[in-house]
Amino acid sequence: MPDEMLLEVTSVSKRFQVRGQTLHAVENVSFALRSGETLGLVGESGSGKSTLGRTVLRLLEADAGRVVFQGRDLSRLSVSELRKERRHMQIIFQDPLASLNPRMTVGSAIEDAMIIQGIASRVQRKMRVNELLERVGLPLQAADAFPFELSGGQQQRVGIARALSVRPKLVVCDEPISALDVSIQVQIIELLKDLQRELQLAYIFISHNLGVVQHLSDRVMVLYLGEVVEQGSAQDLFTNPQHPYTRVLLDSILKIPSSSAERRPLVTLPGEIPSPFHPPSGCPFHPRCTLAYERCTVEKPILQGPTTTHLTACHLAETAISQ
Amino acid sequence: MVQALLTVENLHTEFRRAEDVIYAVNGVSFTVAPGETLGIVGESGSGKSVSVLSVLGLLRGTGRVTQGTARFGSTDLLKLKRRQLEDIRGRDIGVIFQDPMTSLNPTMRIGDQIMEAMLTHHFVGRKAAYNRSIELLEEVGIPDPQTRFRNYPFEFSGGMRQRVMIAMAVACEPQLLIADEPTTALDVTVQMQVLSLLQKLRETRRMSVVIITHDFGVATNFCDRIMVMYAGKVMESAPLEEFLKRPAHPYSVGLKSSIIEVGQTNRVLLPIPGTTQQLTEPPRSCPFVDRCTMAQDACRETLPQLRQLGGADHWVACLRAEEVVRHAG
Amino acid sequence: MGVVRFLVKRVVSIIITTAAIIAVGYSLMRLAPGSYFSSTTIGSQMGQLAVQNPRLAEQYEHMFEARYGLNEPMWKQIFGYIWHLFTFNFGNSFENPSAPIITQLRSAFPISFELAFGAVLLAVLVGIPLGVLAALKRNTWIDQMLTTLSLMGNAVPSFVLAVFMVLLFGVWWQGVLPINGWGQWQDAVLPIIALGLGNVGSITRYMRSSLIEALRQDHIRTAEAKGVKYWPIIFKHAMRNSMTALITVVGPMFAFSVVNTIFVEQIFSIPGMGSLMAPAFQADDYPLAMAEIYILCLLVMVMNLLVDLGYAVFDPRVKLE
Amino acid sequence: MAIARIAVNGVAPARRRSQLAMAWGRYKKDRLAVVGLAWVILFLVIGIIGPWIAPYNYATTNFLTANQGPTWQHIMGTDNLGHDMFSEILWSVQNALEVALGATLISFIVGVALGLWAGLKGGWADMVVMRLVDFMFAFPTFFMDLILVTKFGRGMGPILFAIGITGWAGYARLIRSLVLGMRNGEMVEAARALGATQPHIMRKYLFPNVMNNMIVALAFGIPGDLTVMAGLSVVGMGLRPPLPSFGNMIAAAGSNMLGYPWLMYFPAGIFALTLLAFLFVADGLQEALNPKGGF
Repeated sequence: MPDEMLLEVTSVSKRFQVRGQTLHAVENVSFALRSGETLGLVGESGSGKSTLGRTVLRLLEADAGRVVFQGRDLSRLSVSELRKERRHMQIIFQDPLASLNPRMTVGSAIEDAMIIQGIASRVQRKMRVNELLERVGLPLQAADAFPFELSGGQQQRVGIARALSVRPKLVVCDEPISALDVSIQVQIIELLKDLQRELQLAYIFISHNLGVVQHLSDRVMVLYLGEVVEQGSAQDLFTNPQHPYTRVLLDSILKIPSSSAERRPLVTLPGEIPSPFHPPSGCPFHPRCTLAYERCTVEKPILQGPTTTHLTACHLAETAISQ
Repeated sequence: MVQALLTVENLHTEFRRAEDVIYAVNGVSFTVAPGETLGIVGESGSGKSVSVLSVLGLLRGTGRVTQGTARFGSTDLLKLKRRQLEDIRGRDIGVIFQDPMTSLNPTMRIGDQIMEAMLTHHFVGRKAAYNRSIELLEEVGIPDPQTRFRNYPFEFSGGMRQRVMIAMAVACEPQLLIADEPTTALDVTVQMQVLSLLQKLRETRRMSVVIITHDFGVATNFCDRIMVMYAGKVMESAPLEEFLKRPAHPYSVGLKSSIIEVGQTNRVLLPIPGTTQQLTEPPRSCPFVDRCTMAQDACRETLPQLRQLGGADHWVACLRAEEVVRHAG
Repeated sequence: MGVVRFLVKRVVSIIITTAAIIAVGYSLMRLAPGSYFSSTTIGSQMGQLAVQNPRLAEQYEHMFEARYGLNEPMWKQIFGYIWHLFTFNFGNSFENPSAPIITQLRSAFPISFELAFGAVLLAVLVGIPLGVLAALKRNTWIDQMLTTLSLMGNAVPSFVLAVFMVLLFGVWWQGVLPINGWGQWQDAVLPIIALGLGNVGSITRYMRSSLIEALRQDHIRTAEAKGVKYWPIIFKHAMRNSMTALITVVGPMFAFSVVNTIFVEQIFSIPGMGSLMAPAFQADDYPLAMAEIYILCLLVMVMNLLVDLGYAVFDPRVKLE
Repeated sequence: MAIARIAVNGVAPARRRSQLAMAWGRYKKDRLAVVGLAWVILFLVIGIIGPWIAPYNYATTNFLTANQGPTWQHIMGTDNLGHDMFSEILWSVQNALEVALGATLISFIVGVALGLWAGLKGGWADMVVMRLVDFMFAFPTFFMDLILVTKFGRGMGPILFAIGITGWAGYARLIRSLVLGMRNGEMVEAARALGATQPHIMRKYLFPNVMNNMIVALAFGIPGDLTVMAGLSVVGMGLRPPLPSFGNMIAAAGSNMLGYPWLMYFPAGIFALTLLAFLFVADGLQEALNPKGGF
């Protein structure tokens, strides 16, 4: 079983020191991922989901925990070994324009990825650039354009083409659609889905858009202040949310009603996310939780569940279900 | 029919650039009735913000209104002198912007910024303005308003800043509140808080609200009327119920079905092909034609005008609207 | 508490920086080739003496070295020297051994300070309105003219301007304004203009661009949406924000002006620090030269400190660190 | 202002010019910058060939022709030692050019190296460099130039070295802040995610993006260094006569002004125009290379 896993993340933590204060960005997160699977990471700003994505790729060094990718512990790799390993794990960014070099044409940006990894000859690279452009739905002339000359959706397609050029097995998608228009979002989602099927890619899909996460993911993790509050299969988690925070998130979604009578009341949910510099004691969510009681303020709940696949970090998990 | 509060007719706005002209708004018309909430929905570049900012004289850079009228009560806002318009802005029409991070003056105490709105219009005296600012802060849900009055924007969270913006916008009891993407920069839980605050204020003050958003979820749960824009033109405009039941423009239908909601498992996605365009010449045919699955030759030859659909107050700019309604229904 | 800590930290850093400057300067002066006897007038007299009466010359030299502490080990000299300067005990100059340096500086320093301060003041008073005008009239001929003129003001060094002024008021408009000396207020007019014109250019350009930038900010649109009138928007919202940025250029500008007083004083024959400095350097009179450099550096650093304090007052976001 | 980007039927707008050509197109629009550039080129050419076309040697004194106004023989007149001013100016251009290029280049190289190092390495390297930069900014570096020149002599080499070695802090600070801004940005992160080596990131990602700013900084630095060089002369610590320099001529002219104003017109005028030309070029480059996009 474990040898089938593409990626195994065990108890990873990441902290930042900012002006003498410690920011707990990611605390004790574990998960595993197979080829062709998608893990959705959900959370509001400051929940540590982007940091987690980058820590998994060792773009940030973890402070604790282990990341095993294709059976190799990434933290044990030397700089040059890691560099080679990178062709198997890629990342797509939220702001494609910021992630592209403004002084490189689209073609050379994609080609540079292959140059860096020493893949293919000059001629082959050029051919592959064209192949990739076509595959992600860009016209061939786009190769000579500079990123700023493209629309946001097209820029994101370039980002995808570049990540794919090295034929990765794992792609971290860090909010790849949140900067895009709705009609373009769907195009990109479809593209990502097709590519996953074709290439057996594993995705870590980071987003605050729950609908999209449910649509794309096999399994989902909900993060709050750097900690996993709930994780499970997309189906379980969204139809039977256990953690009060997951419910709050789901309650905050404004669906399009089918008639004006079905509009949902705009209820106010208490509080805002506390500063990650001073996380609350006990359960991080307790100051905003309507169900919190004394135990929540002192004791940090551990991630557990009735089944091994659906875990919740809440003292009241069972009570919450019945309510 | 009640006298409309704001009537915009045939509005045209363009941006001059070094080498060309961007036609951002191309003949937009809409009305806002007293107490009504209008949701203007569209993607980036649809001209939804630009058309409203044009009316208020708040265009930046080279933006310029070339045509149209915007009657607010009995005055045409577009014909007013700068001073006259300044008297209306903030007093009769309040505005909230998207990014609460940058939309507040970073070097001014938030209390002073709220007071300024009232003092500028001599709405109340200085002492009264102070008391009212405290009340307003309390009303928009900022705890400990006396202390917070003296804080600077950087000492607030995003959601709190947006509350301050709202307090500022309603300080002079405007008849009309314009909210330009008021929740886009916020987290979902905070978005909910801000929307419910807006709803509360709208009800207690009976003001009209125009909310500009790209989010159908926000618009349909908050507004009485939905107006869909594309490429600087109104594609469709209908009361909420009508819009939900019988969307009549292929773009509206496409946009609505582009939204992936929780619970819709295994849904087949039908993306609208292509991308939004930036018009460098005025549109002569339907601007959506290249992305439309229902396009015909006629759509390429004429520029569809807004026309009334059926007996309802339902307006649409599509030659094949009837078919769209039938198809979707 | 923040202010006090900030002040303590900055004063300590000023002390360290000045000590370093003195140490570097002193060791360079002492270690580098060339003796302090080689080019001073004392040096030439010593040379004569050495021929006439070598013993006396040697004695004299020892006496001289003892007097200035030159026979001590180097590190001791440096530390002693740093201490002397910190206590404003500059000793006497080589060239003019009977006059303590401190008395010379005491009369020269206020003059240079007035000039430099006047130049910065002029720049602020003239540059800000011009910059605002250019920003508000941007892309018109007024803006074009102002930016070109300010670039020119920036380009031409103070000493070239000063020389032109001497020509102008010394030859063509003789008697309109005095072109040398110091005593009455008119004497300060031309030097301050020569010193300040470049600063005017800098401030005009800086003010223009920062005001344009400030007017582009989102919060300006918020103020407009509140109905705030045109001028209050410029003065209360935009200017305040661009002024904070302006403060950061005034500090370096003061330093720049202090250096330029040296040139301008030369040309207008004003008995300030500059007119003491040139001969001091030419004659290798390092006690005087170092004392001057020390005082001027100190002045610049103290002004920078004041500027930073002002910055914090204007911009609440700046935490003093 | 929510306005979408051009994307009619794909990409590739009609204008397919290189970025350099576009920059030149913008530069050309600034007439003063073009005039400035012409003057700078003339300055460069004279700096190279000046000594050959000079009618007299700079050191040739001729008391019979001292203090003459402009004549056909001496088109810019002569000074009190009978030096031909025209020749002096031609030689001065060469000296000025040596300083402008040499000293500025020293500062530039030192500054860029230290700035890059600080920005890329971070940590203690950054600390050390920034403390040094603070030190250099804390007091007027002109005084350090004075000390250095006093001790190492008033020749070309020491002056060039003194000005060069004290002027690096500005470049270092600029490049450090640029690099720092990018180092933590997504562009570099993307390159790192691809497995790019540090040198590769520097060469293909960082360097091309700081080039423009550095060119502009360099262009602004040259007139600054020329001014410092002349300033040394005004205090009497400039290039040791008889080596001619603008500063020496201007300083000398000050004392002879009333009788022989031409001694001032030409050197001061040409010097001022040269500085202006460099600044116009720098200003034009700034606009052309870093256009403020958008509306």
